[in-house]
Amino acid sequence: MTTHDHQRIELPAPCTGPMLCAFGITLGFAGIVTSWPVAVVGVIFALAGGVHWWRQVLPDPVEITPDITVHPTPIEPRPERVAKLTTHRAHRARVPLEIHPYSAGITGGLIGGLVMAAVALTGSWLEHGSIWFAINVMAGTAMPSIGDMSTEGLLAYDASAMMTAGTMQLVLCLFIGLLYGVIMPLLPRWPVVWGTLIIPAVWCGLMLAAMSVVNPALETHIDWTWFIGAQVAFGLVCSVWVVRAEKIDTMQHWSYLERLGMEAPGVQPEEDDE
Amino acid sequence: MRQIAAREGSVALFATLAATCVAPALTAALVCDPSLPLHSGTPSMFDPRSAPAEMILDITWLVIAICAVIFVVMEGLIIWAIIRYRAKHARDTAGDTGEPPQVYGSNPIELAWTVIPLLIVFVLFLVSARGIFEIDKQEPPPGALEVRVVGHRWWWEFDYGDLGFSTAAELHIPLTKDGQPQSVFLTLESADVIHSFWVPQLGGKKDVVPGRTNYLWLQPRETGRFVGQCAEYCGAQHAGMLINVVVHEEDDFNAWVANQQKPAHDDPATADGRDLFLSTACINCHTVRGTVANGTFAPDLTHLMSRSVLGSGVIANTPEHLRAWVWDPQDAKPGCDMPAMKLTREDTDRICAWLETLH
Amino acid sequence: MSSSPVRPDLSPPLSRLHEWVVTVDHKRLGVMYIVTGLVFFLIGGFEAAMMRWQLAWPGLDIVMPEDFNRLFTMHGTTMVFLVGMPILLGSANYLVPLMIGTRDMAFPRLNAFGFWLFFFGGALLYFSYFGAQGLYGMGSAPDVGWFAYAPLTERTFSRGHSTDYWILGLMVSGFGSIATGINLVTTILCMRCTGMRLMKMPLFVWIMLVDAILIVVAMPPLAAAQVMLLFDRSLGAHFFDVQAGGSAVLWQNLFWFFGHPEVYILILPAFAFVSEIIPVFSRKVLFGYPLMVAATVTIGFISMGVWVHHMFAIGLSPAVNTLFMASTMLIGVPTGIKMFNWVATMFGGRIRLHTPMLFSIGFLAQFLFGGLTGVMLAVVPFDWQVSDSYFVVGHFHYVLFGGLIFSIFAAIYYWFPKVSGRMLSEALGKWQFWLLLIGFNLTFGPMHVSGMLGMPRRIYTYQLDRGWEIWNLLSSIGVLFQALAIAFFIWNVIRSLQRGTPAGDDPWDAWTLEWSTTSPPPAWNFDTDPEVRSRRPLWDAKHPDDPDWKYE
Amino acid sequence: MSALPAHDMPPLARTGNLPRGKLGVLLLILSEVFFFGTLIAVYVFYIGHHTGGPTPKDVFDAPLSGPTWQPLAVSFNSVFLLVSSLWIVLAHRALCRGATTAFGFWWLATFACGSVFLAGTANEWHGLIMDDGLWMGTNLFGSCYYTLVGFHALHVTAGLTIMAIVFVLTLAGKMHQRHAGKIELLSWYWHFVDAVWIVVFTIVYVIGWWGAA
Repeated sequence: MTTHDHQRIELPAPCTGPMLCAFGITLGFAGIVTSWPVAVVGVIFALAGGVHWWRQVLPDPVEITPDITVHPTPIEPRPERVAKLTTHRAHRARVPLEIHPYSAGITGGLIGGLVMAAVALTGSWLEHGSIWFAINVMAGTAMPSIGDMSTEGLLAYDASAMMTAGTMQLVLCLFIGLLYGVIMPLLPRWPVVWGTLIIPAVWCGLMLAAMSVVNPALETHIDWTWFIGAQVAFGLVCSVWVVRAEKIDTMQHWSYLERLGMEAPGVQPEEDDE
Repeated sequence: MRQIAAREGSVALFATLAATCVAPALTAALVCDPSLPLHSGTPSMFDPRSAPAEMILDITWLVIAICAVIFVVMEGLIIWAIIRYRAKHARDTAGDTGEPPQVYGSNPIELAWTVIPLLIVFVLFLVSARGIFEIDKQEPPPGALEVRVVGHRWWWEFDYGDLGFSTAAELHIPLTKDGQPQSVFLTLESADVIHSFWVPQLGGKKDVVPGRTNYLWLQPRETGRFVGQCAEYCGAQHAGMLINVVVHEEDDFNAWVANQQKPAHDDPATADGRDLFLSTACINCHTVRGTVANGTFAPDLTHLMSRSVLGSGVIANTPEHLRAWVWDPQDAKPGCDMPAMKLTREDTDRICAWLETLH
Repeated sequence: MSSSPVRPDLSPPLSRLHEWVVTVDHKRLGVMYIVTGLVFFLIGGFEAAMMRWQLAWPGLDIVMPEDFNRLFTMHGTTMVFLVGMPILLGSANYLVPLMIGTRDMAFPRLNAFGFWLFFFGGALLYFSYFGAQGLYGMGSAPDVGWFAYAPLTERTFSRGHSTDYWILGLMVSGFGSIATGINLVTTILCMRCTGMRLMKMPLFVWIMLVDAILIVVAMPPLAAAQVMLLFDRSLGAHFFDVQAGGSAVLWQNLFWFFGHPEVYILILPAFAFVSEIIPVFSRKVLFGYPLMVAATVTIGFISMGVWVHHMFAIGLSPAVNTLFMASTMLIGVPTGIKMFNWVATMFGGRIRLHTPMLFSIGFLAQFLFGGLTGVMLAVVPFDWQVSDSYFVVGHFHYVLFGGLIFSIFAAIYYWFPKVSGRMLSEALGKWQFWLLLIGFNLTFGPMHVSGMLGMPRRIYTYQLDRGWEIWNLLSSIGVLFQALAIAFFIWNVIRSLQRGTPAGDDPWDAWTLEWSTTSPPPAWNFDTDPEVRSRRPLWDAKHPDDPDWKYE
Repeated sequence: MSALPAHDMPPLARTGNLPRGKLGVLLLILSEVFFFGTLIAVYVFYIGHHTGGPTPKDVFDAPLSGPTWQPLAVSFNSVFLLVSSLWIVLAHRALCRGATTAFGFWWLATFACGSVFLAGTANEWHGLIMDDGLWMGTNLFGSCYYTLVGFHALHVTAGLTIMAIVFVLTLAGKMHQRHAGKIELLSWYWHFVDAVWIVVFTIVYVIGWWGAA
């Protein structure tokens, strides 16, 4: 790096104005709680500082040219190697290199959510003779009134419960579906088993433990068979949907120039298929 | 390069973990264990004696559990990362090991740890929202006992409007009414600055804001004395603005009400003390029903001796304390609005002798 | 013409002082900010120690109730406005121009103006200890709490001038913060060196950009609220006068509309520090840079919409409480993302546990705890129990002390070599770290317990039968450890300035532009204008065979 | 970094830096927006909350406060401020062309219109204080009114002060084409003051007067 042909360096000149001005302003305010002469002195200081400052920048800023006396040590290239991820030739990557498209997770979640709702509503119909029962108790998570309802009340259609439960189902299935789409490639073998059995099992276990707080209405009325059945149905549909989606390349192991679509001799990474 | 003591790393890790876990762990151990050496007077939210306090505790356990799991997992990951990925050769910077693989990130993983917190937040939100609407009642429940609570600097006035009397420092409420659990609905108002009414074992706090009326719902589950105190900074004696709530059996409460409804006890034996009291500036601030004293800036003294505390709870109501208080309240409660009345010792004794008859 | 305005007519010490007073150099101003902030840190710490002494056991008489109230007011005000703000502004001042490869801030004189406003504002606030006419004569600091809730601040309840000093001191230093905030945003958006697109900026610069924007939009509402309070007090206006139709809740809304972004203004720089330090000491590029940027911007936006969570107990309608509970919980998500990304940066790295990294790990461990208690406090029913209790005190000290102050020490140990040209002692640094870690957790961990056991904040003493003694005693004992740790720090700085190991340009083998110039950097920062092609220009220079720009 | 072999490096990205003066002024205006936003929000919040007179209706309606219906008088006044925004644009354009005499003329016009507005505000305050007995401490309406309108007037005053200085410089022949950029920044500030006034006018004299009736 040559240091003699640097451009002319200009720095702003030191200036007392800002400090005087700030001091004056502070004194001016202090005048409010002390006495007016303090404020007068403050205003004088502030004006003096302000004028000094203005004259530094107007019409053109005053600048100084420093003597360049010290120079940084030039940075030397390092001989040591940079370790690579062993799985792939690209040492820098946003891992993994291939993913299921996120859309698969989202659609999987929505479809799974529909199937899950169908199972739950069927259960509700068979057990209680009304599909509204399942919807109402689900809404009990967020609605205090559900807990006080009689069984007859729970069998009837309730618009706000419908809204609440519908929103909950939509949001939860969307999020969980997206999560499925994202983590399926990371799971060790048999992702469908994980998605259908293990994850719902964990989820149901958590619900079992926390149900009295999360949804006391549901705890009172829950039919675990149908509850678990609905969760498994969701897991099955969603995970199968995600796994069936083709993986797409994230292009992260492509070099910058490749991603730019440039081809030139010497820019392609050498092929070393291990 | 500076030296790195090689063993330090793992020790450091464990110590970090231990140090950050010690407080929560101790808390959990001490608070949850009923045999712990807590005082009976501890206003612990983990020892609820009222319906809303129980509801709050349920939600609290849920959120504590969720946060504890996240905490343990994350601290574990941090420690694991330090142990597993520590540079192997302490003196070495990068010379012979080179640089590790440079991984920029991972969209799926990052998406996962965006979505999982969102899920947790969503569920927690639903549950807490239900709790809010359950606990925060804006209308008195049917059949509730209504008490108007007025925060003053630095004492509490309890106005039993329907029952026709007003008292201070101690809130008395019944456990049941006709054998059914009794809801208590407090209307909170302030006479000066913002205060906050907080008796942890009976419910959450609610601020007492001038120019505004707030409500607080309680439903005691057990009899007993429950303490709390003002929870919004309100000036010099914020610390001395204590609350005592006494939950009675139904019959005891009715007896207490019947006594409070009477005017002040009039005992000729202490009439000179009464006359002295009524001739001082005391009556500008204090009320004693049945006399000319009708000030409203300070606690109603009509049934002073039915209360177990003085100065809004800073001292117990004993004859000695009463004398000391009348002599100079600034000693027990420095900064409070009641001045030393500059009475002689004899006058103090005479006034106290009369005050002690106000059962 | 020389770069320093030497005044030969002055004696050497005066001449040096003159140099510093008239300087417009962003590095000198940065150092002045930080040194002033650290001095105020010692003062604020002393105030805290006095409070802990008073609270060590029930019924102590170390300080009078009024003095205790002044202590916590001044402690809170000092730590937020005179410690957190100047240190963050100072570090941004020092580092941002270096990191974006420019010679100075966009408006160097405005920069000096901002610093001096802050400085004199702080001095004015502390002058109240000597000059304010209080109820009991001269010398009375404000005693209304750092958030100065009306109507306690109204003339009826707060006589004398102490509250006016609070208003004026903070207003003046607030103007300084706004000036510096404007300056920072302009610098970052207008002065970047060749090749440094927005997404090539170090994350530090990104976070400081968001931080400065928050300062620009959050400080003016505070100034407006303070003006109203001042008019109430000095001109007899009625903004917060309940008798005349004014509202006590309005002040809270205005204050927290500033106050909550302020909390993020304070903690974002902590994120900025560790986002630079953790990658360097893990020898890995920061994990998930784009998501970190997105999370920072998201935090900036949401932070403007969560202020009501300070007011859950004031009796707002359940619907309003629910709404702000949602926004408050939501802001935990981007914060959590940052946490995950820092830990992921450490995974697969080669971690070197130098002092800066130790403090960063301390930050991670403790900020995690503070963040989680923050999520707990967002749950309104729980908040009804513990708001305004010692639980909250514990919570925000885990965020601001365990988080911010630890990261500030990490930053000091990391950049001190660049600023002074000398290394701080690792051995003393580790003593400081361990003592501070123990002391900090000992002081603030038990506060969560006493809070849940019903102890409200801001009480000068408490009853003997409450069962809070042990927790308060533990807290107070922790102060001793912390004081010792700070003594180690001061000794370390003094010792290292005199005979620390020379640092060289790049002692940590780091990657951002400030390490490519000399230590300390010359007034002109860089001999030639830097050119960057990636987020880690020095990595590219050190690894020309495998540079970052190939992959970003 | 010049040590790097240059042949295989990609071209340097354009940084797209913004002009700093303009950005600085925009940020200043942004912070002012939040300042005035707070004052305006408080004004709106307190409409109708005052206890005791005089009310907005009392002081703005004709019979009490003088010969004219106040909103009409203020509207007349406001026209001067709004028009001054136009003059300052013309002044800036003139300076861009290098026509310093034209610049001086339009600049004086801006200054004059701004001054008329300020005088109008002073007159209004005089009437309110002397005839209606309304001041800061009279009631909550007075507190809000004087704070909001006062801070606007303060900003007008600051703008006029700078304008006066610029005008003196113009007379001294020191304003040139190359200063057009700085004059543009000043004009932005002036437009902002103008825009704030439109909101203030709507809030105080339309909604506040009508809503508090």
